[in-house]
Amino acid sequence: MADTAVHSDAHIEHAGHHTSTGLSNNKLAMWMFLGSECLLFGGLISTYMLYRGRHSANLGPDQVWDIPFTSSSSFVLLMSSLTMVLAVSSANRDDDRNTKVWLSVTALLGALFVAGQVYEFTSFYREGLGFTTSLFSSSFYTLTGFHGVHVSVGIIMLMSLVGMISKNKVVGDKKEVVELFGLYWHFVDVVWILIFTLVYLIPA
Amino acid sequence: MTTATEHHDSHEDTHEGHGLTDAGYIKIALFLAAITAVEVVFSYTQDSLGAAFLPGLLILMAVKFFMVLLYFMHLKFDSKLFSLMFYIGMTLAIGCYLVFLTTLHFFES
Amino acid sequence: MSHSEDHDRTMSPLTTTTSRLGRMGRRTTLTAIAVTLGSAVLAGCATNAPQDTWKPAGENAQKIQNLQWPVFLTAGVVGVIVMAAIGIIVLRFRDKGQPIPEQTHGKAWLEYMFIAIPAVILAAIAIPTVGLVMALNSTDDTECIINVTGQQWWWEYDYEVSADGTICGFAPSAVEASPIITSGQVVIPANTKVLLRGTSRDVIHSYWIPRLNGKRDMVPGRVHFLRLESDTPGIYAGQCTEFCGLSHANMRMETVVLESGDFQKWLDNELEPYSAPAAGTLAAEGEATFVAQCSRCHQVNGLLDPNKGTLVVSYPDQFVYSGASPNLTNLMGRNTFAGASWDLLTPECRADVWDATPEEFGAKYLAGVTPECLNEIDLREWLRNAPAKKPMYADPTMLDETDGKTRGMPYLGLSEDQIDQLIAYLLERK
Amino acid sequence: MAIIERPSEEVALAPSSVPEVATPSTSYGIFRRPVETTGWKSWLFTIDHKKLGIMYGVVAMFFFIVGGIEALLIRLQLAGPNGTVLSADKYNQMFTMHATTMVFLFVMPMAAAFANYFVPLQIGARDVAFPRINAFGFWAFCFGGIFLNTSWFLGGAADGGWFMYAPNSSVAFSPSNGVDFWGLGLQITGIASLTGAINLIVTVINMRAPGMSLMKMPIFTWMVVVVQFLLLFAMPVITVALFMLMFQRSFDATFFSVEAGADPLLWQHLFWIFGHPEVYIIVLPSFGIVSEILPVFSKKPLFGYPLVVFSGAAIGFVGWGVWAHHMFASGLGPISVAAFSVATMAIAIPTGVKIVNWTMTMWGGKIKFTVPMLYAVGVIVQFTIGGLSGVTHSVAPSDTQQTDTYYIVAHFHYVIFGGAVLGLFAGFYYWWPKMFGKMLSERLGRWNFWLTIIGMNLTFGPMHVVGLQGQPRRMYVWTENRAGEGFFNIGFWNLVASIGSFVLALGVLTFLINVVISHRKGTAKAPLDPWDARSLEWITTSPPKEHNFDRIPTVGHLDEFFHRKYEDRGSGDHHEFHQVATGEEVVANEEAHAESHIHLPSPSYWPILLALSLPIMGYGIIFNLFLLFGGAVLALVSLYGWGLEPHTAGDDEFDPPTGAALEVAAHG
Ligand code: HEA
Ligand code: HEA
Ligand code: HEC
Ligand code: CUA
Ligand SMILES: [Cu+2]
Repeated sequence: MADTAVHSDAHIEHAGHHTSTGLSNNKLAMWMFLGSECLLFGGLISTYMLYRGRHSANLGPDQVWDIPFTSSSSFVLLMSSLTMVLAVSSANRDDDRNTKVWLSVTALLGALFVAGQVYEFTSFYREGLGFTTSLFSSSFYTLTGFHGVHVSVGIIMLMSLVGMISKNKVVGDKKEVVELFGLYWHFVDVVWILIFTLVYLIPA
Repeated sequence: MTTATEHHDSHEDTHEGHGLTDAGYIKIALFLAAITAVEVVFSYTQDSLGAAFLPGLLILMAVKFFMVLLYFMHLKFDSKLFSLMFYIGMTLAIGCYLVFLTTLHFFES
Repeated sequence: MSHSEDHDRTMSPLTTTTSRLGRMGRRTTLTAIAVTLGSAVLAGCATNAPQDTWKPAGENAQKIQNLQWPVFLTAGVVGVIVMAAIGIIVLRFRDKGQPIPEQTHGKAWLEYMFIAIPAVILAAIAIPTVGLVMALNSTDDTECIINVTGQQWWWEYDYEVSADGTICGFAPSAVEASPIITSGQVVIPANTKVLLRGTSRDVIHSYWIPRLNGKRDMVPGRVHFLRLESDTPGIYAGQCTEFCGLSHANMRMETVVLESGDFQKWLDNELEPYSAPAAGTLAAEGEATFVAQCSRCHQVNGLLDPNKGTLVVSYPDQFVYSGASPNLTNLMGRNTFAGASWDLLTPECRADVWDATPEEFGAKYLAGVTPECLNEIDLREWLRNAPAKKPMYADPTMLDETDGKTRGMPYLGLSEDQIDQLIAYLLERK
Repeated sequence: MAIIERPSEEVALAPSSVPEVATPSTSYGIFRRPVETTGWKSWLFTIDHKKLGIMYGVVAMFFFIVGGIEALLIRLQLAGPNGTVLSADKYNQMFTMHATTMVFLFVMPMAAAFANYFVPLQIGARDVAFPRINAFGFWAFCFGGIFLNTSWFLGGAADGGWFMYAPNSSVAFSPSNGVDFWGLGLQITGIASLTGAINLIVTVINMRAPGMSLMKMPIFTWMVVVVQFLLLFAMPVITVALFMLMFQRSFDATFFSVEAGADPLLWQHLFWIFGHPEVYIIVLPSFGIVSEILPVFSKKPLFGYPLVVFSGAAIGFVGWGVWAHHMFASGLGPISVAAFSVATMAIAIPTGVKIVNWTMTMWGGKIKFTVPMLYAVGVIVQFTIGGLSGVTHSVAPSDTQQTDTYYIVAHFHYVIFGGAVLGLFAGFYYWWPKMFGKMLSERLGRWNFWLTIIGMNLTFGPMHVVGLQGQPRRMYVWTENRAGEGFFNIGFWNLVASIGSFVLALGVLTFLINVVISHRKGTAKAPLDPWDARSLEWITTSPPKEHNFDRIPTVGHLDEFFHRKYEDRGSGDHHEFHQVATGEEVVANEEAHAESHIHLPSPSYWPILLALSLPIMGYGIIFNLFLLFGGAVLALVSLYGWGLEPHTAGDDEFDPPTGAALEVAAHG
């Protein structure tokens, strides 16, 4: 993902660590990216909030939500955060095998979540709630769709990482790469925590 | 960028020695799951909760949010600079969008 | 202003700071006075453009004016001070071989002072600003409500009849009051606090009569209010100021202020029943053409279909994307058309009305467009090919996105004869 | 580029001499990793922040001329009543694209050019933190800009004005593809801004030379950091808005469909939450440049450096709470209007700090009015005019008389042209010798300056009058009916503005001529330290070597370079500065202690390929979803290529392997 810093001595592997603050460039960059993402999701969530009540009579949030279903898929995503953190922890112990296992489990749970979302979308669609049906539907699909794309990108990245670890092709510090992916993954989870409460649980 | 003279090995103090044990992570995950369950219960008992419903849900949400942020994402143990980067974004987002919704009379209904 | 430049140069660069500041102070006071006088003079003779924002003719505009001139003055003085300081620096601190100055990094007290001074000035501006924002927004004393609706690229006015059967407090003398719908020019009684209740049928427009009040956007899906009030009869020009597409430049409006007597006359005239043109005249042929060509979009109240004898009701929503076209019942009662962008009066007649004194104005305006005064050139061009005169989205081959509906009036392919007839017919609409 | 530089006398004396050229071998099957250091490939695949800086500059300059010609057409149209140079349709496209081009394709990238080139030099780094992302950012901007402008030839450019208010931006009201191009183009350049922001902030936080604490950082670097933070947090907001616009137009979403109950103010809020920080994004880099130049030519440190830093940060911060001053007439309701009105006034305070501290920097100085200094002083004067008219807007009731008139146009051209653009020109003249080792002519420079100043005041000054006389903006024609007579008549002042714009164009032309002449005169070499400068970027050759510094300087002072040259021989309150070394000597001393092992990351194909995939996907969304798919595949391939590529080409990727060269010890 990220380049290593230009460095003034020849130990390429350690590049990026000799910094003014002693912090890793990559991690700093990731945190900034996540800070920036706050404003992206904030915008989408507020748009949804503004528009959630603007729909045709029988196709509003209260009519279409299936709280038990969404709760379970939220639970799945929450647990994927646990497996992710276990992957990071394994990577820190240089335990490649467990790292790969936990990363794969994380990707799997993520995929389960996305599958749940796809199911949810199709069932909403069958009930007549298309993307263009109402302001509520446009902003709902856009918000959750953006989140879903973030999860999907995360899944692809996790699987690629598993592959790269197997082939020993990770560029840079392996522990750190796993940690960075973890940060991204947890952030996506955190966003879902907000969405789950603000969008699903609080009635319009 | 530093020269060799200022060279210090920083991976140690950024990666290891902080954070939780795996068991700790599992406990947190269980806690999070429990809160989620409480939230769902909340949503079904809305009427009996009355005025406590909304603030209750929001507080639970915030607790979950910060648990993941502080423990899973290590923000609690990591450099303050990382926190700064994230919290600036978070604060701006909350501040601006709340004002934005207020000017559109979102909270008046 | 003549500077004492030579004097400056001869001064030693080591003069103490205090004396420099003292001299600067004196000079800026003088300049400030000069600027004050200057702007007063300029404001005095800036009577020119009809949309001059510094020539209030109504209560709200006056309140704004009372707030803005001191602000401009303050800004001017600050500007002059900055420039004077730069001027002094340019003259005094050139490299003339003096030693390298002390590498001072600043003086704390000076820095704080330069924060405090602007803060105080701005606070002094902020307080009356907040007060006026609130004051301008109060609507409790409204005496008359007129609905205004923007659409590409003209304004429609709809005078509601209030519960007691009056319009703006005026009861029509002859007939029963029914809603009056006009376009382009809004006629209001003098000394009356009129509230425009506005919205839009398509994109955002902005209603602005500079001499009466600031502007207010008229937003589709929202209703916004704007106060208009004036005690001086006359025509007050305005312009749509929110970019609204192709002919935004040609979307104008005018507010006509009439004494109460004149307003009553105007009202009565608006509500007069339809009078069909005398049979056999050119205008009567025009009526038939109008029914055939125009009445699907344009309403003329009381018009009967000459063949069927039924009342003709327009249905512009089938042809125009915004769903409306101007009501032409009393077209010649106003004196501009097509978004108030062209005159219905010849230049001489126009000048006569526009430049009339407040006392004479009412009568001249109520005379409407007489045959001698009709500006036939522009009206003909309009009827011949409206989109060529005023850019509109009316090419029938390019209307996929709007279900074949035009935005604005399309080209109708009228013959010159038909145009003659229509003009004769329209001339009687007042 | 994995070559070791041998800093010898020859290299130091002839900075343009090219280091050893390595021939690449094959590393991607038939393709080879591009390790050339000369020729077109060395530019196309470079990840060197200096080359990228220059490329940013060249492309931005090109777009300045494009945007300028659009402005001239606007002024031609408005020179007289009922202009016929442009149709209404073309006129609307013209001002939309003029603003878009100037803001997003000229000022922002030009600031990025300076930031890229000088931030690493000013903090004593050898490159930015993420050189490949840097290259990607440049190409994304470049392709995004080209993409945006191809709309002219593909059915017409965007015509909704640069803030593209909904619902006028919907398909029904703007049926050409222009708005689609606009939205996607800005999305692409937005990615460039976002990656650039992260890159530069990390660079500054993490790659400062030893001893350079934050409060010893050159002020330009500081202002760049503030701007990058603004970008970091403002870009996602416009991203959300642009996505909604794209979904609205391409996939029939309802965000702005009033029939469905949409609130058109949603777009306005999102646009201006981004848009107001954006105007400070535009101006702060120039504030930084001016803050560098004034001390140099006044021979005094910046007055109140900490306060200037904090005020910059404060502007950045307060700038987030004032956006609705662009919506005073939108119908927000009195409480919001009053609150935003007061917040807007507050921003004049930190901005005032800058003006005052600049003035105080010069006060008591030993001032040389070189061309960069003239421009810097020009900024103070011209920006103040614009800032003060800004304060008159902030008074919300008055603003309802001013908004959407030429008085606003006057305001923002004074702050943008008078603040940002003049500042950029100051930067050109100041840093030209550093970047190219050649001076720009001072004589032509003075012509350039005075023509520009006279031109800009002639162009934008009359707009105050025209606006207060009630002429709205964005009108393709004005009529004599509304022009009035006498001194303030709109007709006369419109003509003056139009004439002024051509004087301005002449001024810009003079600059281009100056550049050409300077580069034709092949031999005239700039002195190493032509201005007696103060900051770190001057402690190296001009232009700097590929690795910037032979030895990373250790910093003890703000204005490190100055303190290496001058010594205070006074005692107590009495100061007496004496030159103890020339710039040449300082640089020679650094070279004498050159470091031996210097690794730089190698060029790469992937950044440009990834950037190329973006406009392809853009065309795909507009014209053909297969193309979208093709672009996505290219993006994916590039991402994998990127992810698997080591930062530095292995020694074996050179032919012959350069391993041996690594061992060559530095001279001396
Ligand atoms: C470089 C870009 C830039 C900058 C720096 C500014 C700076 C400011 N702007 Fe401007 N602005 C724009 C670019 C910029 N603006 C643009 C592009 C638009 C129009 C967008 C569009 O509609 O297309 C706009 C529009 C705009 C509006 C909306 C107008 C409207 O459409 O109705 C307002 C309203 O408040 C405003 C206010 C201000 C203020 C108060 C400042 C302040 O920051 C200025 C502060 C500076 C000073 C005040 C001068 C120096 C200070 C002193 C010498 C100290 C003493 C001063 C006092 C005591 C007053 N601006
Ligand atoms: C960075 C921002 C920036 C810059 C630098 C400029 C620069 C200029 N601008 Fe612009 N402008 C905006 C940002 C900017 N503008 C914005 C945001 C708007 C609002 C748009 C909207 O409403 O949506 C606007 C709108 C705007 C309008 C109002 C249009 C309208 O409302 O109808 C006008 C009118 O005069 C104008 C004029 C100019 C001129 C004459 C210049 C000059 O300074 C240009 C000088 C440059 C040159 C002249 C190029 C030099 C060319 C050569 C050297 C080549 C020589 C070739 C020939 C002579 C043919 N601008
Ligand atoms: C398809 C609809 C349509 C038809 C048919 C049509 N018009 Fe119009 N007309 C409009 C619209 C829309 C406008 C407002 C255009 C504007 O000002 O931007 C308008 C404006 C006018 C105006 C100016 C009105 C005012 O108050 O400013 C006149 C006069 C006029 N039309 C006359 C006619 C005549 C006469 C005919 C028939 C020969 C005709 N129109 C046919 C749609 C139509
Ligand atoms: Cu209506 Cu502009
Ligand atoms: Cu602003």
